[in-house]
Amino acid sequence: MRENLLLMIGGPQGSGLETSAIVLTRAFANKGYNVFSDREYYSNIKGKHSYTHMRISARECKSLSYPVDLIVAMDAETVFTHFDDIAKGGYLFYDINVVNTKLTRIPSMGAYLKKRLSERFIEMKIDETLGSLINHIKEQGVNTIGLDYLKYLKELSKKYTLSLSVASKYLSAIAIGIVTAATGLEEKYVFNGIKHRLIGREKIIKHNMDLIGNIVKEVKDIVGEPLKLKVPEVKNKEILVASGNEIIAMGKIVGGLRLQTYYPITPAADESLYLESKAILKANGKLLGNIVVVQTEDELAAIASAIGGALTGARTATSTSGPGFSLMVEGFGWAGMTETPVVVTYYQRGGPSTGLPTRGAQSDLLFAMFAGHGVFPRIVLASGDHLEAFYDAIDAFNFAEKYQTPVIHLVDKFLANSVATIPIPDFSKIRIERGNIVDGDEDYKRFDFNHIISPRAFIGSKAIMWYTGDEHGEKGNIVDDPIARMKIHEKRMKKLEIADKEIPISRRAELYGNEEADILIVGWGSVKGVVLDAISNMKDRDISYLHLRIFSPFPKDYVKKLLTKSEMVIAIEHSYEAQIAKLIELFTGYEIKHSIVKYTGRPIYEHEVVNALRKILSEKVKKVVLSYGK
Amino acid sequence: MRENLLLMIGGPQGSGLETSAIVLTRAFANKGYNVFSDREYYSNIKGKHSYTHMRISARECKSLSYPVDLIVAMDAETVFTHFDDIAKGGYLFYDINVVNTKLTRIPSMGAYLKKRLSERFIEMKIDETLGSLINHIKEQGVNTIGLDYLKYLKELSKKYTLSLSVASKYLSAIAIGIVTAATGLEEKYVFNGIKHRLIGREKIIKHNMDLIGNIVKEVKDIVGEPLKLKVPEVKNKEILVASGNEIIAMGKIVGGLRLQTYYPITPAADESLYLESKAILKANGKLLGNIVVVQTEDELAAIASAIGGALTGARTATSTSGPGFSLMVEGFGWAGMTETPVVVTYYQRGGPSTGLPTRGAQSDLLFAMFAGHGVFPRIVLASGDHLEAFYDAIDAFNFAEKYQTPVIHLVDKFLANSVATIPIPDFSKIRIERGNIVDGDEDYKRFDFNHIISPRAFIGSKAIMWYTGDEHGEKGNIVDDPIARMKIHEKRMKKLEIADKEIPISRRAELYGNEEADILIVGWGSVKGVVLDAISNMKDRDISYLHLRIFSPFPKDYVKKLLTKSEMVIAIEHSYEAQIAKLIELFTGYEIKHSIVKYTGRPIYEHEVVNALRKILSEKVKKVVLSYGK
Amino acid sequence: MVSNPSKWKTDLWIDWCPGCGNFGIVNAEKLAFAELDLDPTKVVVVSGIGCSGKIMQYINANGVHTLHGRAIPFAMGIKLANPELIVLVNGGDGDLLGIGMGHFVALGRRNLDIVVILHNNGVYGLTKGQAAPTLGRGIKTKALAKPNIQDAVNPITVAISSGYTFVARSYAYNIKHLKETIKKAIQHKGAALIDVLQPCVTYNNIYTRQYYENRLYDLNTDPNWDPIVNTANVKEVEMKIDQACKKALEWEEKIPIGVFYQNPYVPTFEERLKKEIPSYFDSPPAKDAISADDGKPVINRKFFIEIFKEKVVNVL
Amino acid sequence: MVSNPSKWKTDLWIDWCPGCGNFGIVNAEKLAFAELDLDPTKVVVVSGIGCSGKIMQYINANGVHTLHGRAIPFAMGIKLANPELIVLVNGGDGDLLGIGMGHFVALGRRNLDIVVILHNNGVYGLTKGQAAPTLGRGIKTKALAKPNIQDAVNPITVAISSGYTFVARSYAYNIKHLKETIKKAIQHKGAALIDVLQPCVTYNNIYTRQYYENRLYDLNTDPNWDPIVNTANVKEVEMKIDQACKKALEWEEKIPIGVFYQNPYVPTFEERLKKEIPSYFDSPPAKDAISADDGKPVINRKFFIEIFKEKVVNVL
Ligand SMILES: Cc1ncc(C[n+]2csc(CCOP(=O)(O)OP(=O)(O)O)c2C)c(N)n1
Ligand SMILES: Cc1ncc(C[n+]2csc(CCOP(=O)(O)OP(=O)(O)O)c2C)c(N)n1
Ligand code: SF4
Ligand code: SF4
Ligand SMILES: [Mg+2]
Ligand SMILES: [Mg+2]
Repeated sequence: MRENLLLMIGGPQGSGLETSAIVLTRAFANKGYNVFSDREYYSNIKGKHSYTHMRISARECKSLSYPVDLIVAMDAETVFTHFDDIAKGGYLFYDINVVNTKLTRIPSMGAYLKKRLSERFIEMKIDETLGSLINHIKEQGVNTIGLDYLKYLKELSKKYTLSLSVASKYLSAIAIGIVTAATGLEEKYVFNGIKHRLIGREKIIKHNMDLIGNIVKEVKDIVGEPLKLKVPEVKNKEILVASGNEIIAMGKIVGGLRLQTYYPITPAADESLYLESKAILKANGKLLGNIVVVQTEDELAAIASAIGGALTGARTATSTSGPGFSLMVEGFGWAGMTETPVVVTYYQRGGPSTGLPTRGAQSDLLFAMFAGHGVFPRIVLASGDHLEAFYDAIDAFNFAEKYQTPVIHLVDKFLANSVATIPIPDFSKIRIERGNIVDGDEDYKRFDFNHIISPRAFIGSKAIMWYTGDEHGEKGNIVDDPIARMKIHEKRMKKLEIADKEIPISRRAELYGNEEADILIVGWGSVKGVVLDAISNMKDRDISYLHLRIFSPFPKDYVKKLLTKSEMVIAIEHSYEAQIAKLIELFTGYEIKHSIVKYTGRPIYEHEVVNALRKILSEKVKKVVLSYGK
Repeated sequence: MRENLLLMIGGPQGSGLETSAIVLTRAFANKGYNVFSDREYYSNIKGKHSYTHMRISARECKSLSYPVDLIVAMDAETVFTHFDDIAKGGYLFYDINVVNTKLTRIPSMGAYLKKRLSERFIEMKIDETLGSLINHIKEQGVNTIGLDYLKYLKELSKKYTLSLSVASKYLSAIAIGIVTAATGLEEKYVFNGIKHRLIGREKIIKHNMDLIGNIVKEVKDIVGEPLKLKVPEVKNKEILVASGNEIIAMGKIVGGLRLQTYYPITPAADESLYLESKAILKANGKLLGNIVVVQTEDELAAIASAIGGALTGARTATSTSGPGFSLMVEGFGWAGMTETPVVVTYYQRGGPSTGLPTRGAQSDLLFAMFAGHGVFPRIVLASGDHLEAFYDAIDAFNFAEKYQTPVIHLVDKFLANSVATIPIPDFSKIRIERGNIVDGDEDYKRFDFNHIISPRAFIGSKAIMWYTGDEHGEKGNIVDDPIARMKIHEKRMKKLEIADKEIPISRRAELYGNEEADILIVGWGSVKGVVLDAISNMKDRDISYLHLRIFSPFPKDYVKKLLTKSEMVIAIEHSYEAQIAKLIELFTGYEIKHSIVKYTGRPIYEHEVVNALRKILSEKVKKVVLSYGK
Repeated sequence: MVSNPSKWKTDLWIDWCPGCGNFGIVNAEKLAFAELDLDPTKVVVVSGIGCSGKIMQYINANGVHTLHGRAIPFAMGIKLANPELIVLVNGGDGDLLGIGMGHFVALGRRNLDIVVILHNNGVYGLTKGQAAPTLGRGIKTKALAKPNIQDAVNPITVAISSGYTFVARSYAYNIKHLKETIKKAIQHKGAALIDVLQPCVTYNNIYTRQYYENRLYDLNTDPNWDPIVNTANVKEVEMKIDQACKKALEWEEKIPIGVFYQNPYVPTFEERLKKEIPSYFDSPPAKDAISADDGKPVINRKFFIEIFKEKVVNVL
Repeated sequence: MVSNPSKWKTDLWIDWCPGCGNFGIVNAEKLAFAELDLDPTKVVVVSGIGCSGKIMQYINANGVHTLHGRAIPFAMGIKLANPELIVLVNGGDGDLLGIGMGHFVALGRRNLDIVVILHNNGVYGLTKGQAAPTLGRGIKTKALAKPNIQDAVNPITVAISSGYTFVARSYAYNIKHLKETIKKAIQHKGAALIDVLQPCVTYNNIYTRQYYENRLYDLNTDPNWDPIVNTANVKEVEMKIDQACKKALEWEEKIPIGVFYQNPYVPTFEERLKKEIPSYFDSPPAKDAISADDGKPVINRKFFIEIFKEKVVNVL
């Protein structure tokens, strides 16, 4: 029995992969396993190849790796694409109806991949049919198991007198059934998962369970439970299963968000949709508040109206990704100039421009730091995993209001679309900090020069106030007197110095491992999980990980001190250039000489980090560029 | 007789100051003087205080300084505002009709200045009338000369039977007359200036000259020619007199600009207006080309249509300032992704946000470097004076086309609005370099992977091509294959490495002074003139100036080497934080410990630089914040 | 009750050109506030960038001087977060109908209860006189080197076809008419546009005081003019829209001012929100408590688990 | 002459959902190009972002896949720089009428000779089915959690009041009608809009094939329908606009397709430019030589001094 299982389910976009993934995640979670899963898809509604990659573990896990132990292929393209992703001794389940399919006959497959595969098949001396490929990998030691998917669907259609096209919609149940059987998971967990996903739709639940039951029986008859998992040690009786988008929405809600304005964009939009489903916050029979979520006409309007709302005292935010933030820059600067607390949840994706709209990246750090003309303070924070994202979503509001600045909360597609098991957050640690808020009166001055952070009254309170993006006097009127300009410019900038003093270093940077490790890896955002998983597998080496969580105000002295203590420092990032290294050099003068980067838009995998580290250590390579993943 | 004269003409916005400045500049230029002038004004159409500050010199000069030798005050507010800007022994000309005006009765004056002045007047023990103030400065050694402005206008109105309100429009002639007289300039030069400004309007020219003649006579009768200037040594028989806006337009025209799209914004718009006046390029009776200048609905459209034009092979550009560029970020990234040569002439002004819309700054360097999500190559260059701006405007197109990248040409309000005498550019040095351009054919691939800089065919040529902001394959079709993505991403980025190799260091950074000077000042853009003027007056010290002209690709090694050679390095910039120091640290790890900064939006003056340097050298101050100027 | 108009005055010097139509607008706006006896702390004047945009600091109420073209979305955020506020947008023609056109149309589609006062001067005042979107093709005002190359948009028809439910025109120097129009617009529930013909004495030498005063007439002088939709009937709405659009075409010889169209039957955006969120007006974003006195969020662990129960898995 | 339609095909797999209305549009567009026997190197398909935006790579002509909402200004730059190119914009309703509305209106004001093909599917396809600006208030399509809260815009009336001089509607599955309409639009000189009703089989379960096919009728079936302005007479223009706008309101029971309005008398932007720059068409931005063979600029020192003579001062 194994502690740990890596699996993949692949098929065309729109064929129910998401359903399989969610049902399975919940089912395993239900039994107490840790699950971490990622979804990879193309910017397309139907037909392009997509897949779910999942790790199920009896112990904690926060990353993915290759090779996988099990692939369930819904179609021929999945096998063609992923045949070399399976471990020796691992399992491939496929549909026997597609074995005659030729590589050249997969219209949805991109030309570059097709060409690479053709060339490889020639090398491997196999013809272009799926059957030959399957034979080949069988010879390589993979257990290949063909099932007749169509047969199951036909049976279902017959039994419940459904048309075959309706029955085809149950394809996802086949994948669920296979995984259930192979891992020896009890069907009741799957039933709970299905019930949850299809809440209230009793007939459909029944069809699904029926089909799953059949598959489980047949698979067990053929192979038994070859990937049976060890029973997990259960730490928490209640856990969350949520995507990054969802956990951020939850954090925002707990943090007091009351108005979210957004314009749809991948991978941010799902957060807003989830928020909208929670418009009315009721608990214990009591109304706790309402959340207004508004889809605006564009991102220019999204940030403008989030700012407008913030002026009245509501906690407001907008969510977007690179192209959207590029349009928000002018509004963001206005918030900086007028000291308005507004939060931008910034989901990075593959750039530049429209780029790889459904793939991940961490290549917007420098942009987030310096976006906007002129100089103004901002807080920039980034989350490394689901739980951090939850707390960061709350802190983003707290920082925004305490320091009266706009805040960028940097996350990315990897986090947004990965579904994980997460402990219930620790509420004893959560506080709402609104800064210096007053009612105001007739003499109120919004930008009172007697304070660095002037007391803030809301529009609609007892005071009158003016806001302008022009330079302004204490009352908020337009001013361009040079001396007044200096005063208010300095006042604005000093808020960041206060934040630098007040926000503890431990909140801004976290060291995993000891201070004097031989090797120090420096990263931020969603590389955290994979780096920690990787180094926990390299106990033979003295490696620490420095995880940066706040970039503005930057924890300069602390970082500089740490870096100079290690013999070797390695930056890791999802970008072409390791922007974190540039930023560190900007603030500390320290040049990080080694880097591990990836810019294919696919996640960094544990095995890649391990290999890259070994390469740097043994071969003295300076920069390792990762490329695994389809 | 003096070599050098500093003067100021002040009055309400809209009262003809610009006319006086241009006429005088041309008049002095006509006699062979070097002139450098700046115009300071508020974001207002009529009524707010504004002034022209000018240096006239028998030798080269590229900056301004205080105190001035002469102020011509068109109104009371000018005297109140600038009374302490005049040198001992200098001259103040004022209108005797306003001597009873009280400080508290100047409605257009801002409250902050009024309060400071009130407090000072109490200290100085004078009452709040202009008369007392004038008496006071007279006691301090300033020659104060009151003239009856109204009388002149009345005489004019009578002589030519003009209404008094029409006659009032000749106020600018009074200023011209005073300066002419005091400096001993011959009237013929002024006449040429007037004729040029009012070309074809014979009557008005006559009225002006008549009024000027009267003033000159009267002033000479009262004071003679107290500020008579030495006859200049004439190097060039033909010179240009142009503002920064105009010289950039000229550069663009010579550089082959054919389509300029823009949305009006201070201080960029005048460039486009000047371009528009040159829509039809004719010389020697021959048509050399047409320039299409289009005012778009916003900046999003301005950059988009400039890019569109570039795709067809025209040299295209857009001009804007901070708020506009904030809106252009998304389009700029598209150009980066699609390797489209487009030029953005970026006029910095006081930020953040709307900021100080009519004042200057150099605070958008980091934004220009990192604007846009994702990573893509760009060329960023900045001009230090009029002549540099001319050549840079041409090179911007050359770089854009050679490296197939968007280019940011950074300038600022100081340059834009300063009018100077400039030698005719050296045409032997000018080349048009269009990079690798082909006609294409049926097999043409716009992003041919066999080149780092793929041959470029234009839309409309013999080839067909696709462009997309998504990641793409060789033909320009949307692709998100991870391996193809790596290839094209690397190909894009390597263009910058080529540019780094090809563009000579001397083009990117210029050292004024010797390499091993005790003190090295580092700056860029419009600090150049004032730094060079200042250090030429500090021959007692061993000071060099490193002037950076291209930031991307950054001349890393050269700069690092230089910096480490000097004992003391000082960064100077119009910003809160000396962004150039940050950028240098980012690229080289070298921390520049000293800085001279100014963020009032007013120019840096020569005397300020001298004082600041002395302060840093003698008092070991790290950072000097300048604040001179109204 | 009418409050003292002087309480709406501020002590800043107004830096518009002497004789600028904006003076009429600011005066009428203050008078309207006074006559409606509004509470300055509950009024928000949201403005764009331009000569017109400075108006916010010449009125003693809350003022938000936003970004060029974005006054409407800023105003929307303010209104959505605190619907009890009276929110007005003052913007230039370049601002609202050029760079801000997308938002102008979107506001109509939402029918949010906001009053938009368009300073229609035909030019970009503050950037020295370029053609604004309301200037007709072929017209050459002072600062233009060549005649205007683009066609004008008609604010009235664009507003009506975008869904504004109160659409009127007034004239900057007719302070009484403008004041009354502003009052009506404020009292109307829904998106309101007032197209104010505003002479720019410095740059617009075509649409001058004289030009207007030779042509303007009040729609109300026609006793049969009835711009208000009286029943929720589709046919009536279509008819009223049609007559308004026809009137909107009048220009060369005579120019109508007054209310062109008003439809009180379209639910406001706020009312539409209330359908989904019944307590929206009692508990709008700006008013909710989000934490207890000890700083703990109103959502505690228990409430959290209840609210997000579909994401909670109980380990069996 | 009609060229072989297959020469307009590309070898990329089309990744739209099976049955998507976009297939009809791409086919009609290719047929129109073939029947007009256009030269693919002189055709530019400029598209926005959305399902619709991918069309450019399914047509063997120049293609520019721009940014969300910005296809029109990109297209404008292309056309201005090289007016001999035939420039079409294909965009979604979210793209052209939501985020891109400002540019949509601006194109009408310019009457630039560009054809805009609106993929009107009522939803944001590529971002999974949110309401687009053409979806009516209260309608709840599949992916919407709540009924749509905003009113629809009417592409036909917005286009007409913005100044488009060719305004038509067609239907994605009526390839013949659509093809003919595209041909007419290309042949028209000036800004042309074709509002193409485009079923989205995945997200729009309201405006389906069935919905349309029960309601559509061709305006041409009425022998009296004459949408074309026949004289440059203002009254005729007003009348034609009025009848078009009235027709544009028809929806619930029957939905007209065909040409709503066409006015050949408004000068295009290119013609307006030519007034100022007489050699514009012979020497447009993309065609001018800017340097000699030796790389020297066409403007040498002597020419420079002549061109900028007003900035040159001769020292006396
Ligand atoms: C993004 C941006 N672009 C350009 C400007 C420059 N700008 C300031 S005011 C203005 C136009 C003003 O015209 P209008 O909106 O008609 O207002 P008016 O001055 O006529 O009242 C422009 C283009 C700006 N402030 N911001
Ligand atoms: C600036 C920006 N914001 C948001 C997006 C995300 N996005 C991609 S397509 C799309 C909407 C597509 O809807 P529509 O224009 O109607 O096209 P359709 O897919 O329906 O053809 C959006 C919002 C983007 N690409 N860029
Ligand atoms: S420029 Fe025109 S709009 Fe602006 S203040 Fe002067 S008169 Fe008024
Ligand atoms: S989502 Fe709709 S518009 Fe997009 S491809 Fe599918 S059917 Fe077509
Ligand atoms: Mg205007
Ligand atoms: Mg759509």
